[in-house]
This record gives sequence, structure tokens and C-alpha cells, in this order.
Amino acid sequence: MNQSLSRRQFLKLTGAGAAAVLSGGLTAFSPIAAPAAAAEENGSLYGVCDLCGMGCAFIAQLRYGRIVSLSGNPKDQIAEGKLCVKGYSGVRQVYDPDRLKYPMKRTNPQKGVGVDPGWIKISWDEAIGLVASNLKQARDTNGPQSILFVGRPSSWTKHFTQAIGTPNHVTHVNTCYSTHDVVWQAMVTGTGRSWTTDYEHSRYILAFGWNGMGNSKNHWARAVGRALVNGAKLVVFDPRLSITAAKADEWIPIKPGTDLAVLLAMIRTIINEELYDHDFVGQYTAGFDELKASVQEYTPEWASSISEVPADTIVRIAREFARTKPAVVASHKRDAGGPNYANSWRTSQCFVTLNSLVGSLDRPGGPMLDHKPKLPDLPDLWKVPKYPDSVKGPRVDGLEQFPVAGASRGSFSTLAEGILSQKPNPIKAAVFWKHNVLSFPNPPRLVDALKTIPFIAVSDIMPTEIVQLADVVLPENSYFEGGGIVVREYHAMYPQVALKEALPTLYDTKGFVPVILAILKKMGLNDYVPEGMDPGKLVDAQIKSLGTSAAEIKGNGGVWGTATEHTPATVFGTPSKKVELYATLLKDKGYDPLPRWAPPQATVSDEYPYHLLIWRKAWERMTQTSNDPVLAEFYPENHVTVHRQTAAKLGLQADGYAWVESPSGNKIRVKVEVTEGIRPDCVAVDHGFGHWSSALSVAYGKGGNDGDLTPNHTVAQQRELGCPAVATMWEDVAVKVYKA
Amino acid sequence: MKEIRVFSTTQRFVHWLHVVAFLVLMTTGALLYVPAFRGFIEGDGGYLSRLLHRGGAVTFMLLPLLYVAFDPRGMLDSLQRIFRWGKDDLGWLKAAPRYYFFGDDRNMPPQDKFNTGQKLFYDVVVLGMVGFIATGLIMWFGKGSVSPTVFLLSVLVHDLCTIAYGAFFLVHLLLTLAHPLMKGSIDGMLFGWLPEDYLKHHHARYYEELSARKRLVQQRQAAPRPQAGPSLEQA
Amino acid sequence: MSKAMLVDTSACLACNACTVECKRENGVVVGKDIFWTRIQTHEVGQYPTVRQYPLKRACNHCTEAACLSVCPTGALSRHEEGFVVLNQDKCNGCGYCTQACPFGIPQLDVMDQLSGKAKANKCSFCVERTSNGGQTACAATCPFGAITYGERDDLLSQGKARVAALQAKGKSKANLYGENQMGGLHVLYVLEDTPEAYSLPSQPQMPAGVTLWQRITRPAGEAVIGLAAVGVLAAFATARRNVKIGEEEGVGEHEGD
Amino acid sequence: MESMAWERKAEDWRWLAALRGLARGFAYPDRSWMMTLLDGQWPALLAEVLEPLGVSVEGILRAVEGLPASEDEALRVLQIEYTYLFINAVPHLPAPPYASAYVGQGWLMGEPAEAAMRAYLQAGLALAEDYRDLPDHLSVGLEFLAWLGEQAADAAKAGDEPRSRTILAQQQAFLRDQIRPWLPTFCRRVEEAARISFYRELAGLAESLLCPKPALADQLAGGK
Repeated sequence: MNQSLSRRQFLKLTGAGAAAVLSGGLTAFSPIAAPAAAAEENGSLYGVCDLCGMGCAFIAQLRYGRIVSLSGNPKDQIAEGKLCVKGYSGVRQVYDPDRLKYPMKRTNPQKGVGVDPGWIKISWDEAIGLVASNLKQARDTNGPQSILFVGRPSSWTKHFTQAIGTPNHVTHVNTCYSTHDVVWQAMVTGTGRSWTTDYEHSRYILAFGWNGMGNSKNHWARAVGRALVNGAKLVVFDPRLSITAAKADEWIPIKPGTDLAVLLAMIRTIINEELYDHDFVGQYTAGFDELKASVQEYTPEWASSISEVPADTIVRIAREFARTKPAVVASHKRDAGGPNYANSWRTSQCFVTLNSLVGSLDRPGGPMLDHKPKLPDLPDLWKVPKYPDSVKGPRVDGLEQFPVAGASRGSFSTLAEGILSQKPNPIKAAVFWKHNVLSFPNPPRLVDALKTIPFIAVSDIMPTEIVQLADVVLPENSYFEGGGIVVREYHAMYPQVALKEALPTLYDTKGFVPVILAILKKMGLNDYVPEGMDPGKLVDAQIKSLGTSAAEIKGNGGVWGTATEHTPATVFGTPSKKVELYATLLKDKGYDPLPRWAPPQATVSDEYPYHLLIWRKAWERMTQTSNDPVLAEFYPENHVTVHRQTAAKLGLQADGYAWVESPSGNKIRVKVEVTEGIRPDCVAVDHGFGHWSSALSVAYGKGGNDGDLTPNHTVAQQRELGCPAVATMWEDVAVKVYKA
Repeated sequence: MKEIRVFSTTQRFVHWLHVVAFLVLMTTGALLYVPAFRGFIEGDGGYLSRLLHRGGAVTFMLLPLLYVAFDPRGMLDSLQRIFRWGKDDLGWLKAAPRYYFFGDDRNMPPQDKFNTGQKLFYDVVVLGMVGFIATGLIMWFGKGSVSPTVFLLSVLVHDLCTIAYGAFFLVHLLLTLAHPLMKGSIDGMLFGWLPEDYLKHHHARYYEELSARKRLVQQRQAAPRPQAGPSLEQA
Repeated sequence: MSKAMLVDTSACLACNACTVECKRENGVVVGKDIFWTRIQTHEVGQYPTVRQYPLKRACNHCTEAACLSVCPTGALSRHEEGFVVLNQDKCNGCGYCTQACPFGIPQLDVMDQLSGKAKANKCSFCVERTSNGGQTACAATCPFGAITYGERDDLLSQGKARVAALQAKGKSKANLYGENQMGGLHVLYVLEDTPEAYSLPSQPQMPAGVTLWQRITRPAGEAVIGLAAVGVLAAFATARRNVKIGEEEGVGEHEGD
Repeated sequence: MESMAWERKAEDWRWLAALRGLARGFAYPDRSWMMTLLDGQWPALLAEVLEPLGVSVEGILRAVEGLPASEDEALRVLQIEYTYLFINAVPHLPAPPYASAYVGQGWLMGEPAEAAMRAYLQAGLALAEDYRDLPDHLSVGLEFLAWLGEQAADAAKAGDEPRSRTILAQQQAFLRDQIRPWLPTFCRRVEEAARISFYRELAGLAESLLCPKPALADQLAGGK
């Protein structure tokens, strides 16, 4: 009361002089010399889209510093002057009112779904200090293994975790493409998969669950489109009539999880009928005889009995595929060979095998090895001490127990149980970088696990679910606000680099790399952050190594690189320097070196009578686009797509709601879409919805998250399933569906 | 000269309110109809004219309610008269041209309270009112929820009503205001009373009816047992 | 000489890139389910021979445009290049165009139900861009070249060539839509199947209500009102003369009673 | 008529000081500003300038009195509330303080942000290097209004009446086109969501000062 009294009294004491407290001066402004010159501020900047791995180079039109529109950079071999629906919409993500704007910390110690964290804006110094002290405390008390980092693998993030000494750098690879990655590693490259396929010059494109025309992988969609106009044939095996299937010459609604059987029978047909490319197989492959012997049991009739694809169809397509040159089995990430089923890695083996048998591997019209320029990396610029041995494991996701998968790939499916079991180590502090819980299988389980971690820092752009559980929020730059160069990776027919000019940072956001370097320093790990270590310097060195400059790249239309003729590979990265149809690496590590039949993990039952299919609309990017008010306007929520007969049987109406429930213990409520374009024994849910972070004002509460239906795994379960890629097995699930 | 009461206060009030509403509705409606008036209905002008039209429409819809609330008997009486047709009406139609153009009333049959022309007009008014209100409500509240066909037909009917209403209105206006034969007739609607002469000449049958009733009343009053019959004093 | 767009539905992948860029470019209201263009998918046939066809739904810019006939304000007008432009500043939200369009395209953005404050919404062929030598935003946007902007005559021949190619590939029902419908559309469609498969009317008609209004109501109205006015004036003039004569004769019309 | 009333107001130092006060109030609360709250300078100023303008400051005075007695605690309460109302919040951000969130298509850096930038540049101002937020932030807009008024007053003092009028016209146009169209909605949201009375009262003050309710009363006053 005393206080308020004094406040009141002061009123009388102040005269007109009080105005001095507030009048005069400029705080947010600075005067400019020539108003007229600045009156028209139009401009443009080169950038690279980050809404999918394709990374289309774009040109942003600016007015008064505001992005007005985006267009594809015509000089970029990937963008070809266009962006996709997500790319064009990117401007609404960077300008989303819900975006994380300033570093914040929670003031409410109670953590939970929908509980107000009581955020308070803090300075970067304070934020970095908080993260550093908590990581340091965890490291000092429980060892570096008690620290978890979840984020994409890059030189910088790897350096960050290794400098700290934690083995627990968990990445999303096993939810995304780990199966292809290990198969390519074992059979072709010795490292990982390549991202280029020359669809445009292909004459026969065979797809198993691949929907490259329907999910905004624009370059491939265009290339396939051109091939079709030029008379190529497209055949799609998919339980669902995808956009790609709808554009195909033939759609074959195969039973889910059985693509492997059809592929094995096709391999057998091509080998036994001597339709394979004798030159390629003879010169560039190893293990043909073993392959031939091992596929003899897989007759078309056998495959038909498993896949419900007529035997003569299998034989006919095998023959067409082998006789039409060039021919390619299309593949990218979450197709039938992606981490979707327990047998998907074997399916991916068959993709490589078939492409090798028809001789299209790294040949025009086939899958290409990467064409990337060699650029200097961290160790080339800065000497740092050896990383501690603790980085080798054991890991919270148990990945060191899977020798082919390799530690750098990480496993989302085993993380939750690893945290909860506190084995091999309890997790005491975690840093999440732009990975949301909704991109994990069985997110509720992960949330339970995260609640046991005493300290969580999150770096992200949007206030997603994980941000609500954060102790410290590190608002990140969007892809418009950070500069640099980006190597053309997806579909690079020749080495090319695109320039990324930085838009002035909005609010007080920062790029992640300077933040983690500052954290390392604050933790006292100064040896790992030598003088001058700075992402900008690395970019400068990389540009210099290309023999150019940023200004020159800009003058050249935002890209560096000249189109060159493709030289087909004659030597491959395997121990035998050939494409190993019999993969010795897999053999050495205890896996099947040859593609063999194995069933998917889940079977339908009376209780769970439908196969679950997961797919993605062209305009959805994982869970990151559903807060866009325009995308949400024409597609407010996702659906469960069911066949007309299924709908009738279950009493479901189009645009009504249904529960989809799986043995994961979760169920989701989604809108019903009724179609003829799906197998009656399957239901399909499209991805990107079911946000329960209320801070996403558009996306909140709309639709359901398909990932809730996919069970997570313990390490032991994964070992039993025997997938060398530790696949998440998203769609290897049977579900029940009922009216909501 | 003796004056006879022809219209009740309610009737006159409703009539003049009708005139006001009609003029507002007609003007704001015609803006949409006549291309030359485009400038008035663009953008905000359109909102204003629509608001006025809707205000007029609400008034218009109130008319029958007011009428029935304050003078139900007068309303019933009028309705009965305007829908009662006979051979004299045919006669009127035959005689009307010569009468209205040349003042020749030799073949003009005696008329009721409302002559055939008036009856035609009032029939159009009553039916038009139903049409206006029904289609107007559809256009006001049904846009988007009724089928486009229904909507477009509503526009059509609304327009047809306007044409009929408007044409009769012109006739009505000019006859009452300017036709020499009808001189003084407007007093009936202004004050409620008309000269006995006027009635005798223009509405002979009605005059007869009134006279007959009057005689009946007088007879009753003269009779030994004066019985209160329906009061006709006000007539 | 007129401009048009050619939409090749066989190249459309239903990604809706045109939908979002149209919305941004034209500042179309957000959150009221109003679009100047959007993609609709139509399904025909039964499993497993079912087909799905995408269709870009937007104003077709008819040569005989019903919307233009019914628009009372002049907010809708014919551009010299043939397409139908909507000037929202002039629009007063009467909604007649939304009711008259045989394709059901224009949408009304109702801001206030009681006063009827509203604005019509439909594609205006990116009139500012196209008037300045540019192409429409959707054509510039389409990642797959499914939308082409250009001279209508050129696009007609392009479209026919594309149809022939599709037919040669076995799509016997392929056809070019829009050459003659409603006097010729300024958006032409390469269809892989019959128009009905895309829920397009093969012979769209000017709605009966519009035709009646144009052919009957308006002339009839003018005639009837005119006749009434003329008749009344004539009666007035003649009667005035005659009645005066009667008065002078001191007879009056009452004598005959 | 409105413009006459406006110009009288705009030249009033009280009015300008009030704009400054509001601009500071809608910026992130820091310790030095909060001290002016606690020691009564800020409320005193508001009382002094607003009461003669016919705006009651009783509410905001009570709100300031209601703040915790401890400086640290008061600052913390204000900062948490500011973060909650205007930066990021769970369950959801109640009132982003940007014109673009209310006018146009709803995402930030829309046409209003561009219009604001244009206005600043035309007036000879650019956003300061260390200013990290968006051009159409309410606080910046209010500071701009105050600065323009001060420039106009200076010009008038220097006897340059035409220049003064030009600047006042700029000021009026900015208020009319960039602030008034969305301020009432914004204030309503603040009033609904605020959990401490300070920001509720601040929003109320802003609205009554910048969007005087009955334009009619204003006109009558101006016409007399």
C-alpha cells in the first residue's frame, strides 16, 4: 500500500516536465538522408527452398523488404523456373503470425499438453546460457550420454554432439529412407543412396508405391510427364489409386506389403527368359549366379497367390520392362521399398537388382549416381581435438546394435522406449532441432518419454507440439533468412550449386549453427570452437573452392555449374567395385545378401480387418504446412479414404467421421472420403494433420495424425524384425475403422 | 353539398404508407433495371439502394398486417368487392374508351365502390403483393441456398409484378391527379369523404347499396320495436 | 483476336499450385472458402478400372456470358481481348452473376447478411498482368505446363493437336472443350474423357431465367409501361378537350343519368 | 470538420506525449520503463496529458497500483503478460500487434507492412538497424505518429506553416489508413485475453484516444 501511495503522491509532484520522460527521440527509427531515393524499394533475392529435399532454387520478389512473390529460378536444373504448391506457399510460413519470434523460457514448471508454459521473452545470451548450463550439468553429473540431440545430420550438428561427447544424435532417417540408404550402400555405393533418376529419357517406368507425380517432387513429375508425352509407358503397383497411378497407363492394385513377391517373380522371369542386359550384368555386377539360383523358387503363380496380381500380368510386365530400353524402377523415399514394411528393405534390394538386370543403373533413363561437387568441410578448415570415445555408444536408440544402419542414421522408432527404460543411460537434457513429435511413430508414447527429461531446449520456426514441452525456446531462422550455398542433390544431372541470399532476419531469430557453437563455447568446450569457426567462413571457403565468388554466382543468375555430358559409371563403391547383386556387406553383417521373400509384419484379423496406407497430399510437408491459412482453406483436414463397399459395410458416409484404431493403443478421428480408387481391404490416411499444439492457430485440432497408429519399437523388437535399416515400418499396421 | 364517408382512417393511412413504400421500392428497383442509372448502384451506392429497398420492403410487408390489425372489416369488405365480378364489368370495359377519352358515359353501366378498372388494379396489387413478398424473400434470404433456377425465376416474377404494378400505378396516378372527370376523387383518399354527387355518378351501384341500407335503417328506427342492427352510421 | 487459356487436364497433377498463387496474386479473401480457381477431382468408373480426372475450376470467360447479361452495375465487363473482367469496386453484391452462371463459378463474399453488403468473386484473367503483356498467374505458376496463356486461335490448334496425341495413345474419348460452348469459351480444356466425366455440361445453356428476362421481361416491361403511359396521356389530353366542350355546353356528363 | 478537430489535437503537446506513452506501453517492457511506471512518472504523465483530453486514466492508474510491489516481480509479471499477449502463447497468441494480422489476407508482412514502410521512408525515416520487429507493429506506428506531430509542431514554431500542414496531413493519413482500421479489433482481443489489468487498460486507452467512438460527437465538437 505504501508503494501505491507513493505512486499517487508522485502525480502531484510532476509538472509538464514529466513529458520529458517520453517525448522526443527515435527508438525504432533512424533518419535517412534521401527520402526520395528510397521511395521505391523493389528488389529480388536468390534463395533455395527448404520445404523438401529437392531444394528448388527460387527468386523472391521484394517490395520494401517484404516478400511479395516467389518464382522458380529458371537456371536451376531442378526448379526449371517453377516451384511447387508448398514452395509458393513458403512466404506464408515465414510470415505466419504464430511463428516463434524471440528466445523464450518457461516460467511454469508444470509441463504438459495444453498447459501454458508461461513463456517469457529472454535475450539470446540468457537462452544460450540456460541451455549450456543445463547441458553442462547433465554432462558433469550423468556423463555426456545423458544428453540427447534430435535433428538432421549435418557437419555442424555432428560436430556439436560429438564435441559434447554424446552418442545420442538421433535423426529421422529410419522414418524416411533408411531402407534404400542401406541397400544402396551395400549393393552400389558403399555410402548411401543417390537422389537422381533420369526419368525423362526412360521408356518404361515401373513404380511400386512410388507417387512421385503426386507429392510435389516437381522435377520428377515433369520428367515423367515428358517421358509419357514421348511415348513412355508408366505402370504403377499401388493399393491406392495415387495421382501417379491415375496418370499411369496401368494401375495394378496390389495387396499391400507384397510388392516383394511380384518383384522376385519378375526377376526370375527376366533371368530365366534371358531378357536381362547381358553386357551390363556381365561387366558391372557381381553375384548373378547366386541371384539366379536363389530366385528360382519365386514363380509368377506363387507371387500371384501372395500379391493378388495375376501371374500373367507379372510375366507380361516383366517382359515389357526388360525389353523396353531404357527402363527404370522408380524410387525415392516412402515407396514400397521405403521404411514402410518389415520386408521393405528386401523390396529395395529388388529395385536395385531389377535396374541392374536391365542395365539402367547410372545410364540415361535410369537411376543415376550423384553428381555433386566436392566441397571443403569442417575438418578442412578447422583443427579440433579428437572427440571423446563416448560418442561411439551405447546409444539411447540402440542403433549401434544394427551394424549396417550405422550410428549416424538414428532411429525414431526406438527412441521413446530407450528414454523410458533409462537404458543404456538416463537422458537428463535434450536439444530438439526442427523435429516435431508428430513425425515419430506413436507420438503419445514419445511425449510420455519426453516428460521424464528434466531439461529440453527446442529450436524451431513454429510453436509445434514439442515446443510446448520446451524449457527454452530457440527461435530459428526460416530458410529465407539464412545465406549460403546449396548443392543440387535431388536430380542433379551435373554438378550445380545454388546461391542463397539472406533476407534480413525477422524478429530476433537466429540460424541454428551459430547457436550451437555459442552453446559449445558457453559449456567451456572452447577447444572445439577454434577462433574464427563460423558457418559463413565455411561457405566462403566452399565458394572459393569452386573457383568463383558469391557475386559471380549472383551475376550468373543465382547458380554455379555448367551442364556436362554424363559419363556412365564403370566402377562402383562396393568391395568388389561392382554392383553387388549378392551384397557382401549384408552377408558379413548377418543379413540376407540376396533378395528373398519375407512377409510383412502385420496381418489383418477379425479385430483389425484393414491394411493401413499412409500417403501425403501434394501441398502437405510433413506436419509443417498445415498452419497455412490458404492450404487449410481448400484442404482443412485430412481423411481416411475407404472403398465404397467398405464404407457401405461400415455404415460410413462421405464427409462423415470415422475412428481409425490400431494395436498401437491409439485411435484417430478423421473425415471419411469414399472412392472406388482403393482396394476394399485397405484404408488410407493422408499425413500432416492432427496437431494438438493449440499455438498453431490454423492447424490445431484439425484431422488426425496417421503416425499415432504406427507402433513404436523397443530395440529388441527391432532386432527380431531383422531389418538392417531399423525401418519404422509405418504402414505395416492393421487397423479397424468405425463410425465416429 | 352532402358528403359521404368512403374510407376509414386505417384505409387511408395504409394507402399513403403504401404510396411511400412503393415509390421507394420502385425507385431503388428501377436503378437495377435501367442501365442509365448504373452509376447510382455501383459499390457503396448499391449497398445504400439495397438498404433502402429492403427498408421499403419491410414497410411493404407491414401494410397488410397493419390493415388487418386496425380495420379487419374494411379490409374484408374491400377484398370482397375487388374480387367480385359481373356483367357490368364487361360493360365497363366496352364503355371505358369512349368514357375516358371523350367523357361519353352513355353506355357506362353503374359501378360498385370500385369500378372495373380500379378492381383490375387492386387485384394486381393484391396478387402482386403476394408475388413481390414471396420472391423478394427468396432473393433476400435464399441466395445461395435455393437453386439458381428458383432464384432467377424469382427475379423474373418480381420484375413481372413490377411491370404490372407500375403500369397500373401510372394510370391510377394520372387519373386521380389530372383527369378532369375524376376531379375531386382524391379527396376520398385524403379526407375519407366524397360528395354524394360524385358517388351517385361514378359509383351508382354503391350509392344505391348505401341508400338501400340507409332506408333499411330508417325503417327499423321507425318500427315499434327499435332493434339495434349493425350500425351503418359511419357509412 | 482474343486471348485465352488452355488447360491440359492430362498434364494436371491436381497439386493446387495455381490455387494458392491465384489467391496470393489477387489478394482473394482468405478463410471463407472463396477461390478464383481451384482443382476438383472427378472420379468415374469402378474399382479397379476407375479413373480420376482433375479439373481446374474457374471462370471460363464465355463469349455469350450469362453473368454479363445479368450484371446490373457494369462491374462485369468484356475486355477487348475477349475475357470477362470483374471490377470489385463497382460490384454491389447483388449476386445475380452467381445465380446465372451455367458453370456455377462466381462466388459471393457476403460481409453482412442484413444489408447485403457483399462482393462477387471470380477470375479476372489477371487483367493487370495480361494488360501489361504478362501472362495469368496460374499459367505462370503451373509446375507442369498444364496451363497455357496465349492467343485463342493458337491455343485451339495446340489443344486439338494434344487431343489427337491422346487419342493416338488410346484415349478415344479425348476431346477439346470450350471451342463452341457458350459462343466459345476463353478457357479451353483438353479432356481425356467426356465432359460429363468432369461434371462439365457438354452443351451449357444460358439459364432460362436469364433468357426470359432478356428476351421477354425487359422488352415487355418497356412496352407495357410505355403503353400505359401513352394511353393515359392520350386519355388525359382528349378527355380534357372533350370535357371542356361538355362544360361549355352546360350539359355535363350527369345529364344522361 | 474532423480534420479541423484533428489538427487542433495533433498540435497539442499532450496528445503527442500520450502517443509516446502508448508507443512505449506497447513495446516490450524493460526495467527502465517499468521504473517510470513504478515511481509514478509514466502514470503521472498519462494523467497529465490525457485528463485534459477528456480521457479517464483512473483504470490504468489502478492497474499500475495493482502491480506487485517488488520491482523484479513487477517486471516479470509485465514481461510474461506481454509475451503471452503479443509474442507467442499457449493456448494461442491472442493479439499479434501487427496491422497485417487484421487487414488483408491475415499473414504478417502483408500490404499494411509495405504501406507502413512506404510512409516511413516518405517521411524520411528508416527502421533502425537494431530494430528487430516488423514495420507495422503498433508500437512503431504510434512512435511514428508522435514523431510526425513533433516535426509539425517544430515546423509551425519555425513559422513554416505549409510544411507543418503537410506533415499533419501525413500524420492524419497514417492514423486513418494504418492504425484505425484494425485497432478496435486488436484492442478487443487484448481486453478479452489480458490476465492482468494493465494491458487491458492500456488497450482501452489506446482505443479511446485513437478511435474516439462517436465520430458524430467529434464532428459536433469540431463544428461548434
